[in-house]
Amino acid sequence: MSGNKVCIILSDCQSCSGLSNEDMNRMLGALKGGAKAAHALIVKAPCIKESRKEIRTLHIEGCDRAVVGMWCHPEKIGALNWLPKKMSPSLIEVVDLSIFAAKSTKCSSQVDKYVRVLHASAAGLAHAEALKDRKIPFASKSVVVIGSNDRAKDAAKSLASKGIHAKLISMEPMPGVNAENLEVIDGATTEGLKGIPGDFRIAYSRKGQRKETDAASILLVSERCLSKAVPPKDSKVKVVPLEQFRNYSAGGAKVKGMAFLDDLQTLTTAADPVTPAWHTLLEAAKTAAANHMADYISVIARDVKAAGLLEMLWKEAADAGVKFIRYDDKSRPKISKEDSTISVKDLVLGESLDIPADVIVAPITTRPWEPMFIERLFLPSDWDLKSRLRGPQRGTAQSPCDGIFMVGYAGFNKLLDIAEPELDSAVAQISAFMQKGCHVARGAVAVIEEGKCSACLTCVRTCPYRAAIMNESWKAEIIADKCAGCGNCVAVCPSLAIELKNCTRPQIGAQVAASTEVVQ
Amino acid sequence: MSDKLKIVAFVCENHAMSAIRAASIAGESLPESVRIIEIPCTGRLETPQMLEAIGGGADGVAVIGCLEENCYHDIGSMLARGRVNRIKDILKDISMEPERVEMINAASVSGAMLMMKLRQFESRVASLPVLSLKGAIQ
Amino acid sequence: MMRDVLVIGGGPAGIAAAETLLSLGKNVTVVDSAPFAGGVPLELSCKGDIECTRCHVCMPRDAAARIRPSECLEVVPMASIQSVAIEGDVIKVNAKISPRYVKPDACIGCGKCAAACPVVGALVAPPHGSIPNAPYVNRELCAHFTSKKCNECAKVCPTQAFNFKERSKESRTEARAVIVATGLEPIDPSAVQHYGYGLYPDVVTSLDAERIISKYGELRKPSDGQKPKKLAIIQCVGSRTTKGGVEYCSKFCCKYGLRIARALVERSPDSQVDFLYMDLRTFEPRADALSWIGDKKNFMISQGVAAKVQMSAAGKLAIKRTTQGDASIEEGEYDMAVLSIGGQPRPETKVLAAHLSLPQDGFGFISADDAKRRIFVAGSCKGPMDIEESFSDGQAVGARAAACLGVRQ
Amino acid sequence: MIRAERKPVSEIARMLAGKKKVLVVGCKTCVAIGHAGGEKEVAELVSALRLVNAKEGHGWQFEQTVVERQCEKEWVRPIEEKIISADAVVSLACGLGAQTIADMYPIKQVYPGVNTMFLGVPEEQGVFVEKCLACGECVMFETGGICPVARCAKSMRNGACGGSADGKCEVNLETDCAWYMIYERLKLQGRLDLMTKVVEPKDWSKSHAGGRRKIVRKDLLIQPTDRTGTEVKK
Amino acid sequence: MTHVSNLQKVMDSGKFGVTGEIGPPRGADPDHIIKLARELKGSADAYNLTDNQTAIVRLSSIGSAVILMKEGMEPVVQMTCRDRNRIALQSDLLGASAIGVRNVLCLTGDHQIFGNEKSAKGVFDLDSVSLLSTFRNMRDSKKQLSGEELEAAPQIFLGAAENPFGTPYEFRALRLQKKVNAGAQFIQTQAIFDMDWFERWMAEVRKMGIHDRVHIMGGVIPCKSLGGARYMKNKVPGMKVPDSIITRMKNAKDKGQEKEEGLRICVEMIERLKCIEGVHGVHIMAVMWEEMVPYLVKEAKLLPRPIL
Repeated sequence: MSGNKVCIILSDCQSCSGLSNEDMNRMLGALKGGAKAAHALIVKAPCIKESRKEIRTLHIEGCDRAVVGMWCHPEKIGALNWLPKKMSPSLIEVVDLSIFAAKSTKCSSQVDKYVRVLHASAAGLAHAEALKDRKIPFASKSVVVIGSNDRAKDAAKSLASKGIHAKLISMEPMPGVNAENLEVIDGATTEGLKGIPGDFRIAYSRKGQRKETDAASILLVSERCLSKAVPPKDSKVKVVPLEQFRNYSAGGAKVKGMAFLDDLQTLTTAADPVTPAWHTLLEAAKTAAANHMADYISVIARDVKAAGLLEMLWKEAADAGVKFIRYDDKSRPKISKEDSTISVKDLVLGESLDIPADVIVAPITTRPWEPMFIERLFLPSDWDLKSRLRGPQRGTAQSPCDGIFMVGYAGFNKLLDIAEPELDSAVAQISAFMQKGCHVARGAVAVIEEGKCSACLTCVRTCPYRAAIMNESWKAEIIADKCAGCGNCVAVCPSLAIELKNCTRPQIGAQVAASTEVVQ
Repeated sequence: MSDKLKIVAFVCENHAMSAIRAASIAGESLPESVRIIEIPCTGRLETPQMLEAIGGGADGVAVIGCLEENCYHDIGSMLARGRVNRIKDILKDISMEPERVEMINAASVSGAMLMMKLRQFESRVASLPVLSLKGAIQ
Repeated sequence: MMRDVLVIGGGPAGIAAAETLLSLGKNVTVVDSAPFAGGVPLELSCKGDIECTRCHVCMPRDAAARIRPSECLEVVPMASIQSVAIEGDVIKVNAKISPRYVKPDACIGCGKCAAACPVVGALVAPPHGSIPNAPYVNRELCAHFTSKKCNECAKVCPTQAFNFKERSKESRTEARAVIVATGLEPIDPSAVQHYGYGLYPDVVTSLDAERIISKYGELRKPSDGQKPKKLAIIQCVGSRTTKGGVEYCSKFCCKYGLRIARALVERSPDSQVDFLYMDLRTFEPRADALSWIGDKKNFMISQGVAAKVQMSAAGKLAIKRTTQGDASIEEGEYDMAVLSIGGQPRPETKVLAAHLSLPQDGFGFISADDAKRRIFVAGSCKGPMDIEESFSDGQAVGARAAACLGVRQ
Repeated sequence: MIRAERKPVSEIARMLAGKKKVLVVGCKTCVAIGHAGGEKEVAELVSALRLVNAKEGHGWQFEQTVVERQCEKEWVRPIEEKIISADAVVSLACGLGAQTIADMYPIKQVYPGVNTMFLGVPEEQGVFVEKCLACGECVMFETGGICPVARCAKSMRNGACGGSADGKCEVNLETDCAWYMIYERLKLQGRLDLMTKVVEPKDWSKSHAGGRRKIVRKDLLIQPTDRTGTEVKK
Repeated sequence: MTHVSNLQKVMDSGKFGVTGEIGPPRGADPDHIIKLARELKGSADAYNLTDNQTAIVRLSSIGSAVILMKEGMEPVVQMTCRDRNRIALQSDLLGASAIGVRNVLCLTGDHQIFGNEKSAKGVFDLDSVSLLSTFRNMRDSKKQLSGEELEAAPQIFLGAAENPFGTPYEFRALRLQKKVNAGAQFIQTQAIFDMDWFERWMAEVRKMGIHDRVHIMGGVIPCKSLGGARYMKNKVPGMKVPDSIITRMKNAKDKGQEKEEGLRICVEMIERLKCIEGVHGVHIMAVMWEEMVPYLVKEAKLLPRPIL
């Protein structure tokens, strides 16, 4: 790659750099002197319109790449809009020299440092290969929504109403769901996912047949995996799931005691997370109290998660006569075998209570996606569905795989009323995504050198974007259109078979050499 | 061999770099000795490159990446930490000071804290005996 | 000129809405009362040391850093809404803009002025993710106004961005839709006398604590600048109370309170942190919220209401609280107390709601928006929300606004 | 596959004291995939040694290369000149590779750069566990597909010993007791009767105890048939 | 069948057998054994001589056996597969038999990692079960393992150890059966503290009808201190010490009567063992506390020991 010539363009913004004319000339000399740059020149400060024009039309024979040294940070003055036209943007490196300026010292004392920095970048750039971002128009025009609950239904509908062709794949039958450009594939289980954003292929099995459908984007609305509540053996208590409470309350006869639980551990041994449906729970408790459905109505909870304005609902329920009992981690409530009561040690008062509970209302608790499912969808399997997926730098409900969105319990257990706006935002993001109409594949990709791969699968296991796969001939292959150019595969490959185009080994090597070189 | 301190900082171009920018706009600039090499992700960094930096005459190597669990590329900074530890082991093994390499995590918003950590690292390195490499690296 | 959407308030919700609208091809004006759009998160610090604790502070700030002012996005900071008039399907908003003394579009963010300024806090540099990305001059402190005509910053500025002659001016914006995202303001805990805020220097609010942390990188006692050996974090200050606060639960305090605690515990293992709370209302399950504790000795979490903060004979803070397990009262001595304060609707919200004739509930939250008149409400002026929630709510509302304006060909 | 562990750099440096031209040879088969002696590790070792060199001034000159399978002569031949011209060869391949080179070029000093550990499988990224001892007489057919010889600390044939507590091995409480697993497996398969019968002692002559082992595939030998009747001395 | 040893006679005659345990010293000095022997004489039918217990180098068990026999006492020689391959084991057996050793206890042996020669190569050529069957064949069919004829068969009463508290629990009774099938004539169990557990196990054993094919001797350890008890509970793999014991020791410690309590517990254990159907004896492992054996035996009303 040594044939490629680099020129160093330095802005003479003296007020910013604090450099005198002499300094500037000294610097220019040093830059020219360095073997790493073919050419070096000084231009007027880019914060002045005219000089931008000058730089834009700049063309130096034999130089197809440039390092631009500036004294303020590039985004600020929209560097990318006025950089030399003749050169590919990815071959121009803008260096904000101001961040290398020591606060106190007079800048002229730092000329060597600036020179070193610029030389380092130049040396690096000399090795860089030509790269261009590619736009791949979406092959598919439709969005697939995966999920069986109401929210999935709503999402599909609202997408359809935005004029996007939506497909709803749900495990359960979805009778009576029909709208314009909405296609319902119910009773189907997702089998797998292939392809790139804009051209996903989702395999699913329905009635024993394996079918495939296309999608530009995917929205995962998690199934509400309701953990089943099983009443303990030989106890007389009746267990009503919270989501069926409405039907029960319609014809429910008056009982002695009714207890609402926040956690299924009391009923099952399975370690379920506490209920996210506090709104529903408090509403139910309130109605129960209002309709005098029992003499003693209690909510037994570790924490009364009446967050935000739910607090008021809690108060109302309490006023209506619902008793709230908090228990401790160490002493969970127990359902007695003899009579229908729950014995619990009140956390605040510290005394043990026997709470009459002929009817126990079991909470809505949910499980996140089974890892199997994630595997099948070929998302990074190590998402614990808490942190990775919801890392702040991703928009809400956005997965690192571009074009795939997750909401509701697909994320993790959260208060239901938080899940609601999330869905809208996901829908918004999808429609924005669909408007783009094309997937921009970053030119900066990792490529595998012919015949060097020893098929160790390390890159396949490592790649956070699942861009590395094994091809038919069982050699690793990187799907350029998925690759985000992070280079994690490069560093783990045991046979150095992978090279990152925009950050090659010689490039880093040269930069290291330049930045550690001895100062004359 | 210059008598000035030289610290090579491999900086991920995402959160870490924007943290440095933010700090510099606030008038806080990098320590005199630190030289930045921007890389797409700290996970791209390989052990030889760090060793070469030291062999080339750097007194210290700092690897600055995103916070774990919040790495722009999901896993990069975690892998980087592992490699930095590997280098520490090697240095210990060949009786050099493992303090010469350091992994620093930073979020885009914590520029001031990053600068503080860098300065601390610089002073730590400065306190170490001057690295005298008899022969240069081929 | 005519804008598609006017976003009032540049906090997480406002930024999110603006970003979504831009991505959907709408042009947006964001007006904000603060010198920097970005909202409360701009004052908060990252709680992670090595690992991200998902406090989501950087979420809106990164988003703001992504969107730069252009012809599609105009940001008007330091603006206070004067009047709102709805004529047909055009909404006219008049705002008074107080002087900044720095021309944002001229500034190139080289950071020289900040380095040159002799008075601490007089020239406030833009934190990461603030719009505009240019400093502003604090009239109260700036030496140019207080005493002699100091001119250091203007001297070093390469682009002559400073203008001390600047006066406050009127601005009128016409838009086809409005998104109200005025957010919350922190509750002043000095109303809650029994916590002794303002009375004892070492009783600070969580906001103060975060400012201290982001300044020094560690928590220090305001009184003597020492690291506190024993520290109490008191939850639900000004929230869930009928005296000196609001009745509702502010929702986000558990989240950040616990994260501040984690940051302190992990960064300084030698100081003891006690976390006094009523109910743990983090958005994640309790087990996940507390998983980081592991076998750390210097963290104690106890359920029970902190009753009173007094000065003990030893000159320390004596905190009375009901202990977990029984109703008895226990007293502990601490060097420092951090009050996790909640949030309440800003007074502006009330005015604005009146202008736009939006319904408000008893607390001053806007209880419903008015899609017919293209007036939308986003984020925590609808009710307490944490950063993440109001961010995603902003995105959602932005999308709704865009939808109601229709797709432009 | 054959799993190996990188030797400490200092140890290798000690081996190389007084040498000048050093050739570091990796192998692209087992050790590469096991992240012990592939091209990556070769590069790391060389740059680490360069550091030592720069520090202590041994005057080493390094050459680095990697072959497809170091345990086969044909693959080693191509780098013959390099080996000849070096006065010390550091092999990052398993014991086989190192010995192949050593046997091919008796005058050359060949140094092992890794410790060859065991036959193992990758349990997860970066974790390798032993599962076979190459004992020469596979008994898995009666232990539910779990090898007690390799996975039991005492290579017992009639387990589990009294030290098996909560399904863990007494020697290392992290590792599962092989015989506990075997019991579970056989129970699953309904073949517990296999556990109740007394198993005769193992024939160790088929393992290393029988001296250097050798496999002769007569059908693969290229020589007149009449002589292949007797045991071939090769 | 013929009786080769006193221990065998005692138990065959339906009496409750008692064995003690003597840990050979970590040196060539015989006096230690002689001293202990004199203290213990008459309080048990035979005395186990451990074979480099927990892989710590000690005076060999056969060597100690000679000393013991000089004192007119009957040894139970322990043989582990850890240190010897089949050749050494068989020859040692012949040797032992030749000098008059009659009781042999076949063990696999603790792993060398626990001992003071950690870098030793563990042999484990055979394991306890195959060792039993080997010795049985040598005795009964006069054949060594390879099948070759021996000139004279050894005379031995074959024993084995079993741990009812190891995993997999359901398998433990089966494994006992396995050892009996392999030729075990008497069994010394791992030390028992959880007696209920042991009784359950015995019930299983009885169900399988093993108890009348073999003499099962329950193992007991008198705990010297609370620390010791805790150690056995937490550190020793495959040992079950219920909390009730710990609390008893703790309370005793507060009263300053640890030792007494430890002995009391041990005696109670023996008392209970006596009443369990199918248990034909007790094996007292008073590690580093051998001198207490006579006291225990006396307290458990097992004196005088019958001489047959």
